[in-house]
Amino acid sequence: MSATDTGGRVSRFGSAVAEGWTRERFGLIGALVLVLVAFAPPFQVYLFTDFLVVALFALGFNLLYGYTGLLSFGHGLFYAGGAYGIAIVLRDLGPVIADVVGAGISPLVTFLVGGVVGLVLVVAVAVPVGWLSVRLEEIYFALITLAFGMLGYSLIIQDPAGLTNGTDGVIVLLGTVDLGGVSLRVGGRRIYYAISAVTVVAATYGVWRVVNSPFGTVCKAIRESPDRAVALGIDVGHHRWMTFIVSAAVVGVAGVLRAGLASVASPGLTHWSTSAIAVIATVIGGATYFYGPIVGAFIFLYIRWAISRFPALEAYWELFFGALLIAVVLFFKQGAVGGLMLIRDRLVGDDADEPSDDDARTTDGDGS
Amino acid sequence: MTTVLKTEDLRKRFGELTAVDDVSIEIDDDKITSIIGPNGAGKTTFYNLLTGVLQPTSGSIWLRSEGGGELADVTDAEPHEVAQAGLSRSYQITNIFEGLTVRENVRVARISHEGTRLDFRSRATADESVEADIEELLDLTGLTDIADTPCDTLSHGEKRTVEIALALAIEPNVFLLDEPTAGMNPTEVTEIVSLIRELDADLDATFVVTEHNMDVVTDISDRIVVLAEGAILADGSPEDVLTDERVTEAYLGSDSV
Amino acid sequence: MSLSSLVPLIGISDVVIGLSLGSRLFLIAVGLSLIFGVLGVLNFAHGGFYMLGAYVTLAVVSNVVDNFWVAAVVGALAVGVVGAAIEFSAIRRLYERADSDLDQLIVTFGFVLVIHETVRFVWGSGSYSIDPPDVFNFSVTFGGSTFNAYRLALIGLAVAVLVGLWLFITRTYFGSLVRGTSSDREMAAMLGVDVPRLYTGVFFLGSVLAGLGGALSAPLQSTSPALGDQVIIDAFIVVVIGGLGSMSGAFVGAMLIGMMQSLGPQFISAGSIAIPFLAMVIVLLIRPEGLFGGIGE
Amino acid sequence: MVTGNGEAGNKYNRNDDVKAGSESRAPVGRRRFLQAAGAGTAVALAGCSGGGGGDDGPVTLGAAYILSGFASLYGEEAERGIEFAQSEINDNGGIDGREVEVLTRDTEASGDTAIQQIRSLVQEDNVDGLFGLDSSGVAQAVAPQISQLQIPFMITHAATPFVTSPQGEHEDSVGNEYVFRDSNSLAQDIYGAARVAEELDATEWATIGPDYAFGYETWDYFQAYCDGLGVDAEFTAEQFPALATSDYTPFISSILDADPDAVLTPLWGADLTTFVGQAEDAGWFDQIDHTLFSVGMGTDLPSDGSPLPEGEYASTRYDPFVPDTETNNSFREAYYEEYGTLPTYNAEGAYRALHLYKEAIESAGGTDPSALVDEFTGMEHSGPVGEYQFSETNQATVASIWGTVTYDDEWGSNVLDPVDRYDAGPDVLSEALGDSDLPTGI
Repeated sequence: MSATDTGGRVSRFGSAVAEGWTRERFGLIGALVLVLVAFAPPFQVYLFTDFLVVALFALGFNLLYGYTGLLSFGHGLFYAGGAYGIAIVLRDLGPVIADVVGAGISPLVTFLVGGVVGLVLVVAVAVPVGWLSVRLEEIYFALITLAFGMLGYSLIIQDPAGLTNGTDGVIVLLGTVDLGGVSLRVGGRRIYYAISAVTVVAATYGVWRVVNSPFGTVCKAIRESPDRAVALGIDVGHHRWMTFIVSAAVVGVAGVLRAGLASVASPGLTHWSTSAIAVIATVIGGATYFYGPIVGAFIFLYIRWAISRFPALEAYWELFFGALLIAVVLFFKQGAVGGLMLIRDRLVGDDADEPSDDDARTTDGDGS
Repeated sequence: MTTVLKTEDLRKRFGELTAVDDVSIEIDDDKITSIIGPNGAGKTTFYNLLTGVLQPTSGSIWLRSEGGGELADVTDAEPHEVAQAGLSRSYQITNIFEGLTVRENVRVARISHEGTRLDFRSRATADESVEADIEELLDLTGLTDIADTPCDTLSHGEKRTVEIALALAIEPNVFLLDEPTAGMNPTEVTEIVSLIRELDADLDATFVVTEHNMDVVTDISDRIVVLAEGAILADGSPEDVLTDERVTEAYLGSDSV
Repeated sequence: MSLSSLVPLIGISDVVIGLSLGSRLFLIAVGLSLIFGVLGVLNFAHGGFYMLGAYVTLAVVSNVVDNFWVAAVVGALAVGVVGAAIEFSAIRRLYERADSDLDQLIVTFGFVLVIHETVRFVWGSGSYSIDPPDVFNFSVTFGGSTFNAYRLALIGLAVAVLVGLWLFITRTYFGSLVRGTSSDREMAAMLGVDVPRLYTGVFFLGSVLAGLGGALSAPLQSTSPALGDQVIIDAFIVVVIGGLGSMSGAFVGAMLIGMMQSLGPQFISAGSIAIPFLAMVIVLLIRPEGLFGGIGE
Repeated sequence: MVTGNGEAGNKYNRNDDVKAGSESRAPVGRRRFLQAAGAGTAVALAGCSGGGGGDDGPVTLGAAYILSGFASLYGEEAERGIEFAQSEINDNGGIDGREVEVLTRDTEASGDTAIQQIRSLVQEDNVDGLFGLDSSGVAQAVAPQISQLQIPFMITHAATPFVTSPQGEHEDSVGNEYVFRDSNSLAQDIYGAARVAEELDATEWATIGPDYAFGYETWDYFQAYCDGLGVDAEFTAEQFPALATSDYTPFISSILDADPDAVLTPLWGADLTTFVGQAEDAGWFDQIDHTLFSVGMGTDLPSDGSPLPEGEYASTRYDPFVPDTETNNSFREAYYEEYGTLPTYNAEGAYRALHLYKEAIESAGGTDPSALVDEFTGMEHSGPVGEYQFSETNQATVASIWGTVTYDDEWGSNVLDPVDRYDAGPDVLSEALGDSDLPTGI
């Protein structure tokens, strides 16, 4: 890529930002927010990291639900898979890795190795589980994924292989990187936030690419009408299986980050009530929108936090989300993102060309 | 004249009911063939057998593959394999991707045809030749003006046209149209009939139509096959078939119920 | 290692306990199965209904009338009213949707949260238990093992509910409407059945069964807000194994799982809680309509 | 009738139709609400972490207990102890003239939740010190976080020895300089159980415990002590049902089939109440000679129907009658006057934690975390539980207390009578553990 090409891109980006509420301007604001959050008080950094992780969890879940119409009540299995993968590597291989690469850098290397192991583990589980599950549809798919999730939960609790430490889970200690006198605690709020933010942004971009690829376009078609897709020569079962695996992998990445954030990989991650968090966030945010799960996760985490500021109410936060879930499904299935779009259309007028929508058509501009 | 689709002694039983009863038929590429029959004659079951949605109890189905190869046995093929082999269909009750725009609908079909279904790295819109094909198809079916409209906001007639565009986009050898004029007003019927005539003239695909509207049937068909109680009752040119007494009887008999 | 001495023979008490656990599971599952069979709704909140039935019964016994049976009936009817209200105000809006199955599941999941938190608000997060009704509150010793006579009574009650429900469905006019509507809704509507009212009625009946299950099981378990979440999963296992929509299937499935829960702690030390889920997966894959009987009663 | 008050009497007169495992009460609800709302404003203004308010403002402490679910009564008891100590301190000049405030948070029975709550207390509410914790599993997950947050944590209940066993001593050890415990640990408590076992005419032993760290560790330590002390014991059956199991019958039946002479059970909270009722139905107390309840007296709240059957053995971390000192007697009397019940060990542990902070802050002249840690390290202290010192591993050298459950009409409550105190210092435990690789945690 030549220098002028880069310069052209930059100036094009600049004019796009100046032009109006374009994708570029939203992107720039988002990047600024991500940087600014790093300087917030520690608890706010923590809360925002939590939001990013839950957002990625829901985003992965919605790849299956929003894009192929399969509602999984068992994605906690992959969330836990990522978390346990890294937790077990940290516990059992940490010392070995330290011997090989030296103690100074080993926490970072172990974290990376653990992340990769977690991801591989998740995919290894998702391949057979997905292959079996996508044979079923609708309620039956929800039930079989729930059963797989709870099967995982039972096995983690009962720990026949002696790996998961039963009900108590595996403690995650990320350690401190020590390089030439500079020491950085990997689990430190701001450092871990940086790791999470980079990972989540990269994963989100990856999912966005998938959604807008030929593969993702076919996914959307399957959601709209599976038998029509079949009649066009699409092997819907196979496609759903592939989507299942990609979806699980994304959730697995979120699980890896969850382990470091929570400092423990606990069996509760694979319980159906954890899987339900992805459902809640996605439905509230709007399942038909790419950004729906992210906005939903934001609402979920921050409203929960706001409620927790009032201990008299704290115990009853689930009531709020239960009621919200019912209201959204009954009266406004577009969810929060749909609501935001409505508001934007009112404010900007209908002539704005849907810049923040998720669909493939929004990318027409950069083809040339 | 070439045979593009052939069934041999095709039979489908549901318990005690024989829905399709030893149907043997050869479809030729130089004619528009209409398959008609009273309600319950087995047309839908017959279509579902041809497209692989149902498995026949006995008999076989042969389809000429793309590019004029040999007839291949597709009796046991999965529905998507039948479609890939060159048999496309439209549905009696409109079945399109409602949440997508017209162009996206067609793009899905083109992606399927191009075999890039599992490509998750590149952009769906990145392949310029695919995009050009889409434009051409939209132009052919007269959908260019509404290409970026989400389908759930289209009129019934427009949706029926999208349905045809979708089925055509996979470049079928054989195109099964299941009641293309169902639910249309007279203006829309005229438009769709002329579209089918145009397409038949412009494309290599062989059209097979089921239809209730007898005016449409006589208008577009070169050959009519009448099904009754799962079996072929009559087969021939429109003039011959429509004057056949057994056909009149079958229809009147069913209508009088 | 002393494991060898851990393996006893199956005693009478194991069977009685297994059947009583199964009876409890049947009472939870049968209403779930009925509602699914007729309405096609998988009611995630059914466990919450069961828990609510137990709480209302406890509250009535301690505050209103000191009679377990009266309280159980009040509890069951109260839950029925709650269920009917939920069907009428929320679930009804979803029948005509394209993806109604999943929307129903999500909405009823919303009610799981609402019921759980409401119960916590009213009764706190602790757990309660209740003595069996006096008639059955005595110990029975049988082949060297002792159990409360109410365990036997519960088995009888479950059988009575099964028989009563069967008679109701097969011998009454309402039952014939239910059967007709479950096999072909459009046809039933054309024949003049008021389908919406029938649906509300069936949802009421299913909810009553859930509430009754909670009420009758209360003397044999502790009642806490977590109960609903625990039993709904058991109920899913039972109805899947027995066949969604099948009542006799729910009975057989419940007894199987009950025996498994009774014998599990003795024979399988690790992995015992995984087995029901494994069974659920296998049944869904091989025979999604369930092991016993098809859709119907 | 729900038995929700003191007149209910011994559960074994079970005339009541309903017995309550616990019932939600919120004696300090309103106050907590106001404090938290105030703290929220303070954070918004202060904006960053560290130290807490100035030296003139109140001393803020964070408490983390189980306030909901199967063991919520432990949190509620701790709240009473906190409230009691708080008004005692604030009515007598506070801590160096400063008021003491306590923010109480619910950990549930989840390590994940507990860590989040503790982070919020430290980083959002800027508390000066932390105390609490009921669950051993939670404590094991929390301890490593405490050393990262670099703030003292006084555990008042969670009993796992591994949080006061320095990291590296055993593969499960997570002890560090910031984590202390003012009540006795499982290693101390179960030493007493083995001493009781020594005296009993029972050779076949079984256990039924909760399916997490605490249940397993209790059984491991018991077996190790029996070996170490040369107790003639065989270990014949073990069952570990999940927390919050609603029906223990299959597990009970399985233990009964094995027919042991005695059973040690660390079930606790509402689980214990449920278990005891169902065990009684199954004829447990007729068939099994001795049952040892290692957490029994914490659950055995007179107000909630006193679940423990008379004549069985139970331990406690604090006994309201022993030692017979002025401090203990006046604490018991004042507490009884205030709440109408005897103080449970969880109330006493929390009560003492506040006094420990008072002493440390006054002695250090401020709330600097590392100064507080220095003060606590090796501190000698006395309270209702007696005189004790913090060991090298930050564990209080309190005694193991076991006795026979006896209903006492005067107090309307179960008490331990007769009761024995077993000295459980480092040397005693390490000798009793013999060849075992389990740490003493002291």
